[in-house]
Amino acid sequence: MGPAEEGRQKAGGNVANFRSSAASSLGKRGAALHVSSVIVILSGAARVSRPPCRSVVEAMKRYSALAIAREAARYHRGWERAWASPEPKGDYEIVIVGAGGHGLATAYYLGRNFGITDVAVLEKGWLGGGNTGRNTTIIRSNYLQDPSAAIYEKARALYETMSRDLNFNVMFSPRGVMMLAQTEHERRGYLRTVHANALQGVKTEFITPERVKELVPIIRIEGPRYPVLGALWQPRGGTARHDAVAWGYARACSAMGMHIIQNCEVTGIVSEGGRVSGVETVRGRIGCRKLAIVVAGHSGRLAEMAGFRLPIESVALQALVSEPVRPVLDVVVMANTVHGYISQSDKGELVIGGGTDGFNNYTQRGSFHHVEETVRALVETFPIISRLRMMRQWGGIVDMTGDRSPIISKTPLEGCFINCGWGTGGFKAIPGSGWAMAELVARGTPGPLAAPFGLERFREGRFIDESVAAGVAH
Amino acid sequence: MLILECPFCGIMADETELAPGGEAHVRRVGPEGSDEAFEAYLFMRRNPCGVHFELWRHAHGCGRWFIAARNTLTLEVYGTYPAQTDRPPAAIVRAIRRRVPGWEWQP
Amino acid sequence: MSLRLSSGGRLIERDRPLDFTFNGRRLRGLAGDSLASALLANGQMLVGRSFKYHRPRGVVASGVEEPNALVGLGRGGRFEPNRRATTVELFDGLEAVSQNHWPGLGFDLGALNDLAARFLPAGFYYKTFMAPRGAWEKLFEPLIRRAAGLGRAPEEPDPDGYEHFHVHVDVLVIGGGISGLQAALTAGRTGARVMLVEQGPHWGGRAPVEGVRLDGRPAAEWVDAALGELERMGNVHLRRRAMAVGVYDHGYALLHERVAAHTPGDGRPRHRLWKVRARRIITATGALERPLAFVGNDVPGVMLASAVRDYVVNWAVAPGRRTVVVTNNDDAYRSALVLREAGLEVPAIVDARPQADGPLVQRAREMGIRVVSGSAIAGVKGRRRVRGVRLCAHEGEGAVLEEIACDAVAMSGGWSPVVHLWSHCGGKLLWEEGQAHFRPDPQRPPTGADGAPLVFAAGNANGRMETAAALADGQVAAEAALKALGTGRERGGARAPLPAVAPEEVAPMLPVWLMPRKAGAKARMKMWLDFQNDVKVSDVELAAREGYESVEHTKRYTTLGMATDQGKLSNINGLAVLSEALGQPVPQTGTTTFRPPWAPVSFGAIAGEARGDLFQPVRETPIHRWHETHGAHWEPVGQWRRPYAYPRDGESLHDAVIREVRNARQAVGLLDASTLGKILVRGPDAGRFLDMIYTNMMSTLKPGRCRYGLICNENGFLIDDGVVVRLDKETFLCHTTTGGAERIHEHMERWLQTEWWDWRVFTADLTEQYAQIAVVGPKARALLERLGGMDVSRESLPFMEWRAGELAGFAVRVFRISFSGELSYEIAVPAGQGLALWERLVEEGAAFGIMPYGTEALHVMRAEKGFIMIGDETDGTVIPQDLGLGWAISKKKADYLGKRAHQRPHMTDPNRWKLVGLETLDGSVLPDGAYAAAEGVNENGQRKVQGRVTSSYFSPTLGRGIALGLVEHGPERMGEVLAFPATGGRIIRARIVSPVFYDKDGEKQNV
Amino acid sequence: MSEREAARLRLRRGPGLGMIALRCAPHVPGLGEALGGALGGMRGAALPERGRIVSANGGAVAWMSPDEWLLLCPRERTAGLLERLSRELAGEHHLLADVSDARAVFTLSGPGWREALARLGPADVSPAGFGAGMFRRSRLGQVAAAFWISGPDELRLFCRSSVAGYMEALLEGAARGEGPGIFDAPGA
Repeated sequence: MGPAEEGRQKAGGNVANFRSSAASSLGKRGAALHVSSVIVILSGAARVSRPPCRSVVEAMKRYSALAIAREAARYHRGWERAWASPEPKGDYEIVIVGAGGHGLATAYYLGRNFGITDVAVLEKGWLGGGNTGRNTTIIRSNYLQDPSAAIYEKARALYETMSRDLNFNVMFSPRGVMMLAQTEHERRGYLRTVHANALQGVKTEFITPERVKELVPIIRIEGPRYPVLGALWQPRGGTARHDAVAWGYARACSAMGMHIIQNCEVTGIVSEGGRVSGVETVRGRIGCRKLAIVVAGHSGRLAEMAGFRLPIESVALQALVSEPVRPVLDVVVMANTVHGYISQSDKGELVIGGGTDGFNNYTQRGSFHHVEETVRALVETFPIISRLRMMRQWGGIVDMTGDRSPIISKTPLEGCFINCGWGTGGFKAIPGSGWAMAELVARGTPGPLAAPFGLERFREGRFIDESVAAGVAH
Repeated sequence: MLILECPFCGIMADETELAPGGEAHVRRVGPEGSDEAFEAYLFMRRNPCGVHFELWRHAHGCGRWFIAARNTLTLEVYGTYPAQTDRPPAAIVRAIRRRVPGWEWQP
Repeated sequence: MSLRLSSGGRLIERDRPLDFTFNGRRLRGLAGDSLASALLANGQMLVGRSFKYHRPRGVVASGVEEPNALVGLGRGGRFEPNRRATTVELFDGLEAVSQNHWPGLGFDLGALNDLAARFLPAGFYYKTFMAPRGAWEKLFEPLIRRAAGLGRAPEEPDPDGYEHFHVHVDVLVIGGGISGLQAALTAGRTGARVMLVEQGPHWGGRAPVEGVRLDGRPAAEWVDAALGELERMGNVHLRRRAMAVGVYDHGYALLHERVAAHTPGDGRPRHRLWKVRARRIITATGALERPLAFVGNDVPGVMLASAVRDYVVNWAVAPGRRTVVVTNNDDAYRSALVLREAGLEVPAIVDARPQADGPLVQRAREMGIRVVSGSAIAGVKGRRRVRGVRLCAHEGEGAVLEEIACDAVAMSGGWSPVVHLWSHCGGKLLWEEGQAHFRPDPQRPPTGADGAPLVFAAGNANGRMETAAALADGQVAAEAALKALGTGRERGGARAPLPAVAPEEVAPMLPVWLMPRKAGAKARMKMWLDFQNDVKVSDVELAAREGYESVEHTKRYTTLGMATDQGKLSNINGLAVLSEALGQPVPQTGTTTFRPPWAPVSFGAIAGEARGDLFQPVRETPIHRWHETHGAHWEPVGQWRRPYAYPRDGESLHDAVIREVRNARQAVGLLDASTLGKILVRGPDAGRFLDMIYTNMMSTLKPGRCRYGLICNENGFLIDDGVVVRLDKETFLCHTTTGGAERIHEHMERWLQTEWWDWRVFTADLTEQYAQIAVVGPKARALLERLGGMDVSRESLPFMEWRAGELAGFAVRVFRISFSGELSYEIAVPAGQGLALWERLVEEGAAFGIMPYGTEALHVMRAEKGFIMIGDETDGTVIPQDLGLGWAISKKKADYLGKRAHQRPHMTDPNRWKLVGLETLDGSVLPDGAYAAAEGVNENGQRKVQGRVTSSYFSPTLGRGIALGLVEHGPERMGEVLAFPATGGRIIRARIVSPVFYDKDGEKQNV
Repeated sequence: MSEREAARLRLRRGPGLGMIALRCAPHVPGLGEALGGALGGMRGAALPERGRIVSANGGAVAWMSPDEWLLLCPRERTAGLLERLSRELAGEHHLLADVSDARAVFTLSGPGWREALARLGPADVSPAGFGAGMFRRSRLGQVAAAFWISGPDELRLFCRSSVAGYMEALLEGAARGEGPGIFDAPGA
C-alpha cells in the first residue's frame, strides 16, 4: 500500500463532511465552488494531510441495472449529465492542461488520494479526444525495466477495479496479452523479461508454440518466414473500452466538484518570478498555484509557452479496424519482429496497430505504407483474415522521448509539472500515470513511481530503455 | 505519404524510397561540451508544429543525405537541399518567407 | 412483395439467366443483376438482421452506402462475410447466406433483444454489468462477445491472389458520372496524363436513371460518345470497378479494383490495389440520399426513393406493387413517376412541406397521383414487411389522420454530397442551408506538397445538384486543376461547348430531421438513424442529455455511424438531431472526421503479392544451397538465414551443436562467415575518420595487420564490433557483425555526409562481393597447406595479420583472426567462387575430419572464450567499460563518437554492472536472461537485483554449464555465489568467475 | 507462364556483367576521358549526366550518385579495367572496387516490362517518366534495385546478389497475368 493510501486511511475522519457537500454539488456549480473552497481552507498549511475524497461513487447518482430499469419507465429522460460543463472560474489551486485519460486520471487521484478538488482540467477540444480515443486499447505491464514494470503494473492493477471504483463500466477485459518470439534474439529477450517480471511482482510466463496455438487457433506457428518459438504471456493483460476510461474519470472528477472545461485551448502560460501563476486561454486568463501539463503530442508546444524544451518528438502512429466478425481471436497478440499487433473487440472488429512514422508530423494522418507493412505481417501470421476488410484507419500524434520512456517530472518553471512522452504506450498506463502525477503535483516532489521518470535522466545518461527486450510495439 | 525531390538525383522520390533522419542542422557537441549542451545536442529537439528542417536519405536511390524544409502541420514542402551545409540556403529561406511571412531562421 | 417487372431494366439481359442460392434456396437472376436486385426480383425482401436488436432488415439502398443487406458470400477458403448485396455483381453459381441470426433469418432468438430494447438504450453497458465483482469478466463479457460480430470469418486460407500497381498521373478523376466524364474530357483534351475511375461496373452515374437528356439525346448516348473520345486519347486511362478508397498526403490516392471478384477463380488476381501518384485530384463522387426518421422507418420494404428508382430503371425490379412515397423535396417525385410509368401503384406521395407545387409535383398530380402535403408518416405497419403506413400532420405530435395500405415505402430526406475523399486530407466543409447539407468549401481545400489546392470537387459532390450545373462544374473543376498544375496546359485544350440540358425547375426542400416534428419520446425510440447498429433518435438525444455533446462523443457513446457503412446514411441525420437536442445550428455541431477507406478494403489486397515466399526477402550467401542440401537447421538473422547447426540423421540439435564444437576444438571446423559486413574505407583522411568511428586508435594500425575494434553511438552505447584490417596506407577494410553491415555503413556515411563532409574519405559496402569462410581448429593450418599456395605458417602469417595470395588456385585474402579461440583463418574470395572454395575445403578436409558448424557452435565457442556478442552482452544500454573492454578505448584520442557520453555521471557510476563469468554450483545451465536477486525490495516493492545472465550455454569443452553475465561490482567479487531465481520457484546458485573459461592465456589461437 | 504472357514478357537471369564501382569527385581532371578510354573509343563521352547511363562497345557507365559511377563491362575485362583506371586515377582521391559478384543481373524482354515494374515499385516507369538512356535506382518489392533500358523492348536490372532469389520470384510473379494494360495505349 502506497503512502498516499495510508494517508487516506488516516484522513478517513473528515470524509463524511466532504461527501455531503460533494453530493450536493453535483450539477450545481455554486456548490462545487463552495466545496472546493472549503477544501482549500481545510487544507491549511500541510496540503497533503487534507481529507481525501473517497466519496466519489456516493457523490454520483449511481449507475446500475436497476437505475436503467427505473429510467426505462420514463424513456430515459431522467439521466443526469455524466459531467458538468461549467464556465471557468478566475483561478484554481491546480490547473491541468489536457483532458485526456492521463489529465483526467491526474485530477481524479488529486481528489481521491489528496483531497484536492479545486482543480480545473482544460481541454482544447473534446475530452478524451486525443490518443485516449485513438489507441488500440491494449493493457499490459510485462515490461523489462523496474521503473516501467512498476508504473504499468500499478496501472494494470487499478484497471482491475476501475469499473467499480468509478461506477462506470470501462469493460476491462483481462483476456491475456501474448508477445510472439519469432527469432532466437526475441526468445532470449522475452525469457529475460519473464525473469525480471517474476522479481517485479508482474505475473508473466514464457509459453511454448503449442500453447500459443491453443490460445490462438487461427495463428500459423510454423512460419514459414518466422516460426513462432514461443511467446511472452501475461494472462491478466488485456483491453478496455478507451473512451469509457476518459468518461468514467470525467464523471468522477465532476462529481468531486472539479471543473472540466472543454473547447478551452491554452494559448500562453503566465509566471511571476520564475513561478507559474496561471494560463492564458481562448476563454480568458485562468490563475492557478500549480500547473500540470498533460498533453501528449502537443507537449512541445506547451513547454515552449512555459519557456523550456523537451526531449520529445511528435510522430504519427496509426491504427485500423476491420469490419466486425464473429469472435476468432480471444487474446491480444503482438508480433514485434514483423511489426503488427491485433486483438478483437467485443463488437467483433479486429483492432490492429503497427509502427510509427519516422518523421515529425502533427496531422493525425499517417503514411499508408505503414498500414501496408502491418497488414502484410498479420495476413502472413493469421492467413484467414485475408478476405476480411479494413473498415477504418486513423492516426494519432504520439510524443516520443529520447529513450522511448515517459516523463513525469518537475520542470524548470516552479509550480509547473509535466507528464508526457508515453509514445505509443500511453493508454495502458493511464491510472498509474495519473496516480504518480497526482502525487508529484500534490507533494511537489515525485513519489517512488514517478521518481525514475524525471527529466534530469537525459542529462545523466540514466535511461529507461524498453526497446532492449524488443518490446517496441504497444 | 510524402514525396520529396532528391536534390542529388532530381528524382521525386516516394517516401518508401527514402529514410528519415530526424532534425537537421543540429550541431555536434564534442568532449569539451557541458552536460547541458550535450544533452541538448542529443535529445532536445525543436519538434515544431510548422516549419521544420529534416534529414532524409535517398536510401533506395543515390544513398545521399539531404535536408527537407517542410511544414509538419500542412506537410507543405518548401524545398530540399544537400545536407553538406550548416544553414538553409537563401533560396529556401525565401521560399519559406513567401508562405510564412515574417519567418526567421534560428540557428 | 418485391418483384421483377415484365419489361424494362437497362442493365439486365433477360435472355441470360443466372442461378444462385440464398441460404441454400436455389434462385434465378439475370446477367447484369446485382445480388440485391436479384434477391428483390425473387421476392426476398428480408435479407438480414440488425446488430443490436436483431430487427428484420431489408435492402434500403442500391449502392455502396447499403447498411442492411450484408451477406456471406462463397464457401470454404473463398468465403467472405459482410458483403453488401447491392455491390455484388451476380454470377452463375453464386452462393450467399444471411448473417447475424440464430437459428434462422425468419425466426431469430436474438430478436429477444428487440423486446428489451427499452432497457438497452445507448451506452447501457457503461452503466451496468459491474456487480457483483468479477461478473463482468466471468459472465457478462462472454455473453456480449458471443453476440459480437456480424458475419463469420473464413476458416481456410485465401486461395486467391492480389496485386499492387503504381501509376503516376497529372489528374486523377474519381467518379464516372457525367461530371467526372466532363472533367476527364476537359483535362484529357489538353494532353495531360489523366486517369478516370468508377467504383461500379457502369459509367454514367445517375444521369441515365434520371432520364436526363443531353443535347436532346438520352444521357446514355452522350456517355457512350464521351467514353469513345476518351478511349481514343492516348493520354487517358479509364477504369471501372476501381473504387477510390483513400486520398493521402502529397497526392497519393488508393484505388481498390475488383478485378475478378465477379469471376472467382478465373486465375486473375481477385483485387488490385492501385497506388496512384496524382498531381491533382478531382472528386466527382456524387451524392447520397438521406433517409427520413419516422416510426418504423427500418421495416423491410422501406427504401430510399432513389434506390427504388434505380431498381425499377436499371433492373426492372420493384420493392412492391403499392409504394407510398414520403419526402421533403421534389426529387422523390421522380420515383413516383417512374413507378407509375412502370405500371405500379403509388397510393400517395406524403410531402412534409406545407404546400407542394413545382413542375415535378404538377406532373405527379397530372398522372393522378395523390399528393398529401404538410403531412408525415406517423408509423409503418408491419414487422418483417411493410403492410401500410399511418399518416399524420408533420407539424403535429403524430395523431393519426388516416391509414394507407401499401407494401413499400420510398423515402427521401434530401441529398448529401459525398465529401469523404475531399476530407481525407484535410479539406473543409461548409453548411448549405438551402439543401441542408455539407459541401466542400472551395476556400479551404486539401493542399498538396506545393501548398496549392490538391483536390477539386465537381458536380453533385460539390453541391451542384442539377444536371446542367453538375456538367459545367466538371469542366470548371478540371480547368482549375490544370491551372494549379501550372503547366500552362489549361490554355492548350480547346474548350468544347457543353451539351445543352433542359432547365429543371425545382422547389426548395424542407429540412426534416424527424417526422412528425413534435413526435413524443416513445415515438423517438422507434425512429432509426443507424439501421445496422440500431441507433435511434432517442439514443442521440440521450447522449446529448448526458453531456456527450461533442459529435465525436455522441458517435462513440451511441455507435452512430460506426457500422460497416461508416454512417453514410446516418451521419448527417444524426448530427442534425444532435444539434436540435443541443439547440444549436448544425455547422456549430460539425461533423465527425472522415477517415479512409471510403468503403472497406480487403486485407489481401493491402498485403498484395507479399505473401508466402515473397512475404519478406530471404538473403542467401553464395554457400546457401550447400547448407540446404546438407541438412542445415536455419536460424533467421535479420533477413539472412544462417545454419544454426547441421544435425545428422537421428541427431538432436543439441547433440549436433556439441559435436560441431568438439570437432572444431579437436580437429577442424568450417563456418560460412559470408554474412559479416565488409566495408571498404579509403582516402587520405581514412585513419582520422576511423579514429572517430571506433573507440580504438585505428590510424596507427600497420598495413598487413588486423585490430579488433568497437563502435559506439553518440550516446556512448556499444552498437557493433569487428576486426578492422589495413589493406594499404589509405585503405581499410572494416568487418562488422552480420546485422551491422548496412547499419554501420549507413552510420559511417551519415557522419561523412552530414558532419565531416570536407574529409577526404570514400566508403563502399563490399559485404556481398566476397564469400568469407572460417577454417577453425588445430588442424586448420595443415588443411590450408594441403590446399597448396600461399605460406600460412606462423612466421609469415602471424595471429592478427592478413595476407593476399592463392590457395588451391583461388585468389584469396586470408585473415588470421579467431572468434573461437582456436587456430583460425578467415578466407575471403569473390562471392562467385565461394561455393567452389567451400566444397574444395570440405573435400580436402575430409582427411582431417572436417565438419561445418553453425551459429550455435559459434556462440558456444565464443562464450567459452568470454568473447562478447553484440545483441547478447549488449542491448543498447551497455557501454564498453561494462564489458571489461576498457583496453579497446583509446586514452590518447581527443575525441571519438561516444566519448562525451562516457563522461556523464551515470556512465562513470562505479556501481554499473560489469561483465563476469558464471558457473552454477551443480554444473547445470543457467536459464537465459535470469536475474541475480539481492536482499530486500525497492520503494515500489520490487525485489532488488544485482546482476543478470547475458549468455548461457552448455559447454561441451568443459562438460558443464557456463554463462556470461553483468554483475554489480562483479570483477571485484570473484568466487562469490549469487542466487538466480528461476521460473517455478527454483533458485539456482552460481559462482562469479573469470569470463574466460577456456585457454585463458590465448595460446591456442596463437600457435 | 502461358504463351500469351510469355509474349508480353520474358525473364532471364543474367548476363553476368563485370561491374566496377568508382567513387571520386566529378571534377577530377580527365575523369571522363579515363572512363571513356576504359570502355574504349569514347573519348570524354563517358561521364553520364545525373540519372543517366552511357553505353559503348558492350560496356557502359552509369551515374550512381554525385561522386559515384558504375562501370559495366564483359566479365573478362573487369580486372584489366580496374588496373587501367587505378593507374589513370593515381594521385587523385578515389575508390575503385570490383562489385561484379555483389550484384545479380536480370533481363526483361517483351512489351510487358513496364507493367511488371509498375506492379513492384513506386518509380514512374511510364514512357513519359522513364526512357532510353535513363538509369533509375529505386525499390522493387522490398529491396533496392537499379534498372535501365538496354534495347528495344528490353530492360536490364540488378539488385544485391543475396536477394537474387527473392527478386527472381518477385519478377516471375509480376510477369504473370495480363496486367491492366495501362501503358499499351498509344503514347500513354
